Amino acid sequence: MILEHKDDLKAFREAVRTWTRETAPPERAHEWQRAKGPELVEVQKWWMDERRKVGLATPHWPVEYGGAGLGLEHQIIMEDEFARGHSPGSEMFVISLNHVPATLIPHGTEAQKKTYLPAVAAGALWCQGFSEPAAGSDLAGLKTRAVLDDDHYVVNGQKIWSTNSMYASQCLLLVRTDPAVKKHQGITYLIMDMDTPGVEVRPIRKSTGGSNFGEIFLTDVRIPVANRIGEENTGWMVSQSTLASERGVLSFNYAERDMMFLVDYYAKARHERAAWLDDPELQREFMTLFGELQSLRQQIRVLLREPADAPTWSMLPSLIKVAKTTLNNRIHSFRIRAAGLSSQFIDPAWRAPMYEYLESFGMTISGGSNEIMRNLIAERGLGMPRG
Amino acid sequence: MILEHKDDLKAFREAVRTWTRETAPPERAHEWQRAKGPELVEVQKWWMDERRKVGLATPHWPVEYGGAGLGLEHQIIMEDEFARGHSPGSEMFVISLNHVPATLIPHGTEAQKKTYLPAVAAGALWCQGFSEPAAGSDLAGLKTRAVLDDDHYVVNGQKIWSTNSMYASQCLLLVRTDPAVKKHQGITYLIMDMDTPGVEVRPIRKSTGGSNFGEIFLTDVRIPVANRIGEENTGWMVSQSTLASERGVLSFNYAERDMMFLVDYYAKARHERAAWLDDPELQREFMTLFGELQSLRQQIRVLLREPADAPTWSMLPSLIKVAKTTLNNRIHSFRIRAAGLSSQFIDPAWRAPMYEYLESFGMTISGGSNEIMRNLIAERGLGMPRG
Amino acid sequence: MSAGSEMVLDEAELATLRESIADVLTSECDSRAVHAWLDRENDLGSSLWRQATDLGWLGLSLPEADGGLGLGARGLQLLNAELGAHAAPGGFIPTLCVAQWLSHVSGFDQREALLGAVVSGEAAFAVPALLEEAKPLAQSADGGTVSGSLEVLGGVPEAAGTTYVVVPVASGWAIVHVDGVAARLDPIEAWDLTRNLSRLECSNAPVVALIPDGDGKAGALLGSYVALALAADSVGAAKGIALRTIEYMKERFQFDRPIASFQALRHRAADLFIKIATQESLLEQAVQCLDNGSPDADMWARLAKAGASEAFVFVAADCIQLHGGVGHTWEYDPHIYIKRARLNEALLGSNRALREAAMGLLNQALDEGRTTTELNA
Amino acid sequence: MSAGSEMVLDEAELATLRESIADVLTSECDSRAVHAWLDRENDLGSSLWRQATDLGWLGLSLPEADGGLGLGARGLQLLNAELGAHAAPGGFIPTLCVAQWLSHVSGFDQREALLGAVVSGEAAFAVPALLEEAKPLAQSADGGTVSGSLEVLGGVPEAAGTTYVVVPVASGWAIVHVDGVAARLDPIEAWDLTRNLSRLECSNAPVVALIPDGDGKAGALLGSYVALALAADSVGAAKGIALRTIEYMKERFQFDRPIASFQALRHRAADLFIKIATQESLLEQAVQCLDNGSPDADMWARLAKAGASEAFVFVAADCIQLHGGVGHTWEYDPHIYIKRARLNEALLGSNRALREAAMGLLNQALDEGRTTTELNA
Repeated sequence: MILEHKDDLKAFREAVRTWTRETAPPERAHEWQRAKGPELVEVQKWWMDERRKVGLATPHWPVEYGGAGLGLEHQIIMEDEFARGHSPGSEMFVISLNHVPATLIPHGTEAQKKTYLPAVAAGALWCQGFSEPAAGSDLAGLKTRAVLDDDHYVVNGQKIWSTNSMYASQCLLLVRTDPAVKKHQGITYLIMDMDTPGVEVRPIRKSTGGSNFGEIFLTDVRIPVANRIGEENTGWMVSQSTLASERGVLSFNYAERDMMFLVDYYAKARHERAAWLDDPELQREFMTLFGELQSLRQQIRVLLREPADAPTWSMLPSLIKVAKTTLNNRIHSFRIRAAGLSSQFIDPAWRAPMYEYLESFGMTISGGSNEIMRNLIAERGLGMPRG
Repeated sequence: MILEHKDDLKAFREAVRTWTRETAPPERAHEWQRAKGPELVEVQKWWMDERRKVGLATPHWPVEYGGAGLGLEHQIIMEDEFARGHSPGSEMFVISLNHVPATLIPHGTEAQKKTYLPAVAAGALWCQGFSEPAAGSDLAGLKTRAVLDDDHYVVNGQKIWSTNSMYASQCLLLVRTDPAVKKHQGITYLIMDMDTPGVEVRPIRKSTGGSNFGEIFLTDVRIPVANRIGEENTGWMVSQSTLASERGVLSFNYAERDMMFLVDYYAKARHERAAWLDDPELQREFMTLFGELQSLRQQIRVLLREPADAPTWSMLPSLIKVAKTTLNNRIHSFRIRAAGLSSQFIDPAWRAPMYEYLESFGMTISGGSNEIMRNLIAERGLGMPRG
Repeated sequence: MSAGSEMVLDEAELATLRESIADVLTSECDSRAVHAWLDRENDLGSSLWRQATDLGWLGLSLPEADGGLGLGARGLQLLNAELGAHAAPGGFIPTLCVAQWLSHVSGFDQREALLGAVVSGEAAFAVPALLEEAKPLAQSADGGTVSGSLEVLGGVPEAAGTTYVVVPVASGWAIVHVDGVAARLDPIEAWDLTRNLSRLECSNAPVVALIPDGDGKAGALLGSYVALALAADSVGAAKGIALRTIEYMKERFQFDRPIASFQALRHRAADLFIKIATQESLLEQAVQCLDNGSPDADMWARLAKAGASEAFVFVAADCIQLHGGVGHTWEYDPHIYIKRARLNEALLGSNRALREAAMGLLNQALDEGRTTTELNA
Repeated sequence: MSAGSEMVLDEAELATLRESIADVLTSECDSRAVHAWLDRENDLGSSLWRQATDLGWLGLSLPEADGGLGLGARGLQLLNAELGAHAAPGGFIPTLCVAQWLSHVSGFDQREALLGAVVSGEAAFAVPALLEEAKPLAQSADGGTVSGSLEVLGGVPEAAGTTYVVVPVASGWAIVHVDGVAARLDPIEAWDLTRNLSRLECSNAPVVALIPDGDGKAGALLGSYVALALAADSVGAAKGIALRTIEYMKERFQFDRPIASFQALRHRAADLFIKIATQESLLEQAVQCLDNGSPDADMWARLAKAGASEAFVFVAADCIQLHGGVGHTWEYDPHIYIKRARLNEALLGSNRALREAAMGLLNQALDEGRTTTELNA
């Protein structure tokens, strides 16, 4: 019904828009905007179910794996319409719908693809076990140990910052199988069922008091060799496919929503005759932020146009990463100062300034800290030698 | 007449004040304020001559070398009164009056002291030949080579950033006498007459177009061994006495003058009803800068109270160095924006905003760049290990 | 109205006092204790308040005649810097500042009773959270009662005794006793869990005492004490979290090196201390002026609060980032400080308004032919 | 008033054109040539102007009907970014912007003559240096002449031909021919030696043409072109000096390592490019809006100029420091750029005023029920 318009982008957009409006009417947006924690999981599961009913859960997957083979332009239209329609988000399923196929399709066995891809398409929530407490930005420094015992790996160690691990059924797991070789060698990639004995997830509380990621403690966890993706000790290479699967579509969706929010924020301020509107300094600061957010949207559009297989390394994703995360922090810092004392009261409202401000500090670290990004920009982008 | 009051600080201050007002009446301040280049040299020589007549040129020197043995508190009073009286500056004689005795008195021969200290007291202008183009912040990396030839060193090489070297009669010179050993060893300290054949000084043009330092080119310059300060290859050790001789008195004088200037600037703006006074953002920015400048004056007073021979390394000089130079830059940047377009027109007025702004970029580098200061603060002050 | 007080302790004695306060807080109010307090697992708020009373902290600044140690603004600075460094919970700022203020204003007869009760820990104060912008509450015809509502800093649940609120009225400042009936304090839930914010509801609440303030100078002085206390808290807290962060960076290894060894991070750490040092000295200026009874104290105190709280926000925010991934988790310290920093920034009045007020005071001084920058040399 | 124009070159062709401009400037206007120009040792100003004429740069943006290449705002951006990158001397911005503006406003009969003369290099323009704040000059009763004085950007000594000035008058904008008698341009000595600033003195100077501007939209459009050109110059120049600085840092050794290898400096270099990239995209927004004839072009152009010129100041200033000791000497490049940056910042109107104007335009759009942020996805 919607997918039948896939060859006519205009009609496709129209169909997505109509469906979105009917399925998740913007008048109900407050319901999902205020959801947090398990409630948010429920909202996103419901929304993904609805998308699935009309073929919009995995339309970007290859046809042979149950997708519709739609291209990037369709994804962008979808994300654009979802953003404009104030629909629920889907960021919880980023690993399931993007990382899992990006890893399994090139590197998985046929059995793995047949087992896991349909399950993911049907709504299984996956998490990722890459980061470790001691490794931090040095991802390849991971120490979680896997020892082969007959047809199982016995895994001991600890993972951290694993988004939604407390709700996930499976985990994309990196383990060390050979501690004697260089750190990038000796890593193996496994699929771990989260209900395997010895797996314990403890939610990590963030500065807001909420939790959306956890620590995964692994004690003598037995994972079948059949769950290995790729050969033993090739995990680092396989993981590059996982990490490369993020193509900016999510950033696009976020930036679109951020601009809609900022425009609404301003309209509301005018409507309420907010005091800050009379302060020239704050006026100018707002216009500066407004301009930079529009600029970010322009940058993301350039990023989406960049060919995925460009021969040279592009600075753009790193530039955008730093720019968007610091801009986000500055916008909410502005809102705190514009609101004054009341910003310091706990406020359950959607996107309360102090809540968003605190959350923004997660962004400047996760997904490659801004310090790592600056290293990359300087070294790979500008050719400045390492010290 | 003034020195006779040295045991009564209040009377001493009064005497300095009266003399300053009579000798360099503030009504004539515009004469020395607009002086630049050779004209400024003349002004400062005249002023130093006047100071000499009443014993205020070298009062801080030990009595045995022709000084009056006055302490730091007297120097501070003098600098305070000179600043308040809008008198001419004396920064050209910093090396002559501070670095030379601080080096010669502990390390020089009797003959050197007898030759040079009276000459300096009589008005000789010295310069310093430490920095080199290739060495930069790595002072000890100097390459200017001195080879012993009978009773002379034959010197070849190049010095840079040598303040007032085009007007100087002598130079405190660091040379490399042993290139085979570690860089801090193998350095020798010499006194060089600037009229020795083979010495060529080229003024360096600054971004303002003016010059107050030069490059010194040394070609087969023959310097008598008798001009060596300390033993051969101990020059680095000797140079620490030179560098330690700056005790913050000059910073004190500058900060006092800067605050007087800022207060006058503000009074003038009010008098002329400057447009920026109506802009709340600029009002607040001015008050921020005003507060920080007062804070700097407080910091410098703490610095002056710190014992010179304190057992532990103090962060304070480095903190002040970065704070004062960046504040200076910010103040003039503010003045540029407050003035608008007219700040971009060449203006011969004293302390024109763009002139001072451009000059301020010299300060963030010279005397130990702010980057070196940050290294020192982190390593020595905060105990953070080198990478 | 002079706020001058003579210094009763010399520098070495002040240093000893500061150390003794720091020692108590290091032992009673370390990171673990504060975290437990946030999770409602201990009674740190009231135990600290009791201890402060026992140790005489609440009277540190008050004149000796009022049962205090006579340390004035210097005492406020010293104590609040340490409380800030340890992110200590409690209603110290409003109680200390109002008491200090009451010892310097005149024209009411409750001074002895009120100040005595503060020193003995039986009374606590609350002040308008936005003191600089506070609008007068309605008074009854005879001026004997006030009615209306107001957001206040304070309302000290940990204090066993009586709470009084300083309430702006048309003719000055009314002291109102919170009796839970005519005057009620309802706690406001705020991000910073180390401070108490409340909403005062007055309905014909009897006025215990009235501080007349025809020319606004009394209110300005109270504002100066609050400004100074917030600045001291900010400077102390900024230094506290910066030092903790540097310790963490020395222990945290990445790429087989302590992250403290990365030059880009070392330079940022240095910049934090450069900023802190600047604000520490600006605060020093305000302390000296308040203790000297300088007519410029109001200006410097406001500039100090604006600068220090902004620096605190900057420092605390960068400390989150310098911690890496754990920086924005509940279990580590930075979030405690960034929340305190943001609250300090908002309290008393916006820093924008405070700097404008400072410019007004500067203009006034210039119009009166007074220099505001005089310093001994 | 629509400024819409259709794009006549595709992306690859634009890239080729950009490269060809860059090639010419790299060969004719490298660092050595610009330094010689500052020292009055060559005639770079006029040789570059001649070359620009010969290569058709002055007509790049103009409609094909006017003898141009029809590149519109895109052409202004592309050319000025390259001129900025090389710190090229000359009066390009006023001439290019006024010509572009004249091709889009109507109501006067000199269009063909004036634009033809620009393309052929026979005419140059000057505009009020503070266009956004320019006050009308006095007009004679019949409106035929103007009198008064005004600071202008332009007055192009290197241009062989005739100079015209756009002068604000009560009813719109008068084009005045600088004849040296009734209208005179006196050069203003400025820190930035790569630009021409002049004081216009008019004494009953005849009006060559009048652009009526009852609703202020014509003036706003001229301001948008100038804003866009200044933003492009700023972004190009910021990138230019940043790249030169990084090259210098790779060659400059300290402590036996290239200074480009110090992490603290590498992170600062990265930050420069993050800032530049942001402003480049904001400029892109303005270019698209101007070329699409969007009613929001005036808003975006002003935000682009404010942001880009501030970023340029930041970048050029940090490049001085990143150069170390030589950074503030005459012989190295950074001072050329910081002076250009500071001038860009001041031109047209203060960035504070431009952002306020942008907010006014945003409010207007919202009042008209228009979104200003629409982008294709």
